[in-house]
Amino acid sequence: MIPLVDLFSLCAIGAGVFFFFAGTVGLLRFPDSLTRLHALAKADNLGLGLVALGLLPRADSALAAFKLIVIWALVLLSGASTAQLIGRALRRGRK
Amino acid sequence: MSPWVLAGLVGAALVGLGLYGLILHPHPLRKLLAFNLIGSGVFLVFGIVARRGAAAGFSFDPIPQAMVITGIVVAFAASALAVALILRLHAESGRVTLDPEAWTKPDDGAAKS
Amino acid sequence: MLAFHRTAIFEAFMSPGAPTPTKVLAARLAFFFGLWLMIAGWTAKDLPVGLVTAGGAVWISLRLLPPGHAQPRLAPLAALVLRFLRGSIFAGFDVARRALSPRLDLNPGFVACPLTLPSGESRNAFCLYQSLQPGTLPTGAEGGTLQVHALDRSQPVAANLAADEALFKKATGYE
Amino acid sequence: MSVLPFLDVALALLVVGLAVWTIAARDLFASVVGYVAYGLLLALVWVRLYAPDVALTEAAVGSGVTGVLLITAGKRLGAARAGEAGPSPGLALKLFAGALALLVAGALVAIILILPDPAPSLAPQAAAAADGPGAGLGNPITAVLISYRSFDTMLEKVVLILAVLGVWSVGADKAWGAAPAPLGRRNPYGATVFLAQMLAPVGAVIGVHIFWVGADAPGGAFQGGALLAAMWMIAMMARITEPPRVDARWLRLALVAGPAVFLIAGLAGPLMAGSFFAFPHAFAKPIILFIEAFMLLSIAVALPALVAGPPNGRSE
Repeated sequence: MIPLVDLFSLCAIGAGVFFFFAGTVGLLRFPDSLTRLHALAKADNLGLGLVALGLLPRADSALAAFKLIVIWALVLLSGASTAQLIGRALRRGRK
Repeated sequence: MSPWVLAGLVGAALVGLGLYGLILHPHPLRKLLAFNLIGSGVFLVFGIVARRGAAAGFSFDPIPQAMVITGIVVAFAASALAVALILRLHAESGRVTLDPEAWTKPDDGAAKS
Repeated sequence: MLAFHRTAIFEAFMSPGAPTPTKVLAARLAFFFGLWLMIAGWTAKDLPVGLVTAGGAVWISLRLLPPGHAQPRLAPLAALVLRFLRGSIFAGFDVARRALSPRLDLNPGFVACPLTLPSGESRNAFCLYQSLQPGTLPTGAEGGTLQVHALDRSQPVAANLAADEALFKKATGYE
Repeated sequence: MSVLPFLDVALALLVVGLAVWTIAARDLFASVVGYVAYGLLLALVWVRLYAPDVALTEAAVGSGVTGVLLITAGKRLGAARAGEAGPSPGLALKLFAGALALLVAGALVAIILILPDPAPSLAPQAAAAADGPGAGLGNPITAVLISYRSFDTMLEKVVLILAVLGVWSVGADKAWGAAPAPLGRRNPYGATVFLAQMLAPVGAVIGVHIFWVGADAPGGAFQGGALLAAMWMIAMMARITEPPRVDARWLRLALVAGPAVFLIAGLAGPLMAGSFFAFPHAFAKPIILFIEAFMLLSIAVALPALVAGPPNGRSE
C-alpha cells in the first residue's frame, strides 16, 4: 500500500518537473516576449499543480493538504496576473 | 569548502562590485542600487560571523543576526530618503546629474531658475 | 482560482440564492479563519488572535471588494472548475509540445475577441481564467473587445473564448 | 556525497551573476528587476547560513519593498534618461575603480580566510536573554531584538520615523500636509486591481501570522510588518486606496505608536524589574508581544509612507 502512494508521488512530481523543464525550454526557444509569457504561465501552472498533487498524499493533515492547494492557487494568481500585465505593456509598446 | 566560506566570498565579491558601480555609474538611482549591493555584501560577511559563532546550543550566534535585521531596515530607510532627495533634485532642476561641473556650464540645458 | 475559492465556492455553499450581505460576511469570515487555521494549525492559545485577524482581513476585503452581484450556481460552477482543470492540463501539454518540437510550431498574433462581461471583478476573474487556458493570453480589454494574444491563430480562439464566457456567466450568475 | 555543495556553488554563482547584471544592465528598469531577483536568491543564501529570520527580512524589505521604491522612483523621474545624468566615465577612471574594487574585495577575502578560530560568540548571552528577561521566547532572534539589544531596536524604529520625516520635508513648502502622489497609474489595469482585491486580505492574514509566531519561530514584527506594508502598497498601486495625507492624525499616531510603547515599557522597567528596559520575568512574554504588536503597526505604516514619498500639492 505504502509503495503505491510513493509511486504516485514520484510520478506526479516527476511529471511536474518535466513541465517546468518544457516551460524553461519554451522560455529560451520561443521567438518573442509574448510567446515566452505563454510558455511560463501555462507550463508553470501545470508543473506546480502536479508537484502539489504529488505532495498531497504526504501531507500530515487535511489542513496541510489545503495549504498546498492554496500555495498553488496563489502562484497561479500572481503568475497569471503578471503575465497579463507584461503582455499588455508589450502590446502597448508595439503600437 | 564549507557554506560559510562560500557565502563570505560572495559577500566580498558583492562589496567589490557595488563599489565599482558606485564610482562609475553617473545616474544617482544606479549609484543607490550599487550602494545597496555593498550593504548586502557587508551584511553577508557579518552573517558568516554569526554562523561561525554557533554556541550555547544554537547553530548560529543570534546577536549578529538580529543586528543584520535591524541593518536591513535602516538601509531601506536611508534608500528611501536618498530617493526623495534625488526626486526633489530632479523636480527643482529638471536634471538628475550629480556632476558639480554640469551646474556651472551655461550651455548644457539651462536649469530652471 | 483563488477567485473561485473566495467569491464563488464558499458563497455558493453558504447561499443557494442571491447572497445577502450577512451571508457574504459569514462566508468571507469562514474563509479567512480557515486560512489562519491552515497556516497556524489548531492551537487553543492562537485561536483568539486568529479570529481577530480573520475579522481584520474581512474588513480589508470589504474595503477592496464590496459584495457584488454574483449568484454562483453549483452545477455550472463545478463544470467550470472541471473545464478549468482540463484546460490547464491541455495548455501545459500544448506549450510543452510546441516548445520541444524540433520546428517551433507557432503562429502567434493578436486576436480581437468580443466580450460581453461588464468591466469589473467578473471580467478580471474571467481574464485570469482565460490566461491559463491553452494558447490564449488576454492583454487588456478596450470597451467590449478583449485583445487576446494567441500562440496559434489557426485555432478557433474567439469561438473557444465565447464558449468559456457563456459557461463562466452561467456559473457566476453575471448576466 | 551530497548534492548540497553543488547547489551552494550554483546559488553563489547565480547571486554574483545577478549582482553583475544589476551593475552592468543598460537601463534602470532592467537593473532594478535584476536587483529584486538578486535579493530573493540572497534570501536563500541566508537560509543556508541558518538565518531564516534574516532571509524573511531580506526577501521582504531588502528585495521587495526596495524594488518597489526604486521602480516607482524610476517612473517618477520618467523622461530623464541615463545619458542625461552625465557623460560615461573615461578609461582611466574605470581602471582606477576596478583596481580599487578588486583591492577592497581581496582584502575582505583575506580577512574572511584568517578569521580567528574558535570564533568569538555572544550566543551564551543571547541564550541567557531568551531564558532570562525575555523568558519563554522560543525564537532567540526576537529575544535579542526586544530584550538583549532592546535599546538598538527602539532607536531603529526612531530612525524609521526620522526617515519618514526627512522624506516628507523634502517636498515643496506649499504642498505640506497634502497627500503624496498616487503610486499607480490613472487607469489601473484590470489585472492589477484583481490581484490587489484577491491577494491583499490573504497577505494580511499571513503577515499577522508571521508576527505572531515570531515569539517562538522565525518571524517577527519586521517581517510581518513588511508584508502588511506590501499589501497596502498593492492596494495603492491598484488605486483602490490612495496614500493618506501626511497631516492625518491616525497616520502620525500609528507611526509613533511602536517606539512610544517600547519606550514607555522601557521606562517602566526600573519600577517593575529594577533596571531600564528590564521586564518582570513572569510577564516578559506578554509584554514583549504587546510591544511587538505596536511595532508591527508602525512598520506597516512607515514603509509605505517612505515609498509614497513627500506630499504633493497637485492632485495628479
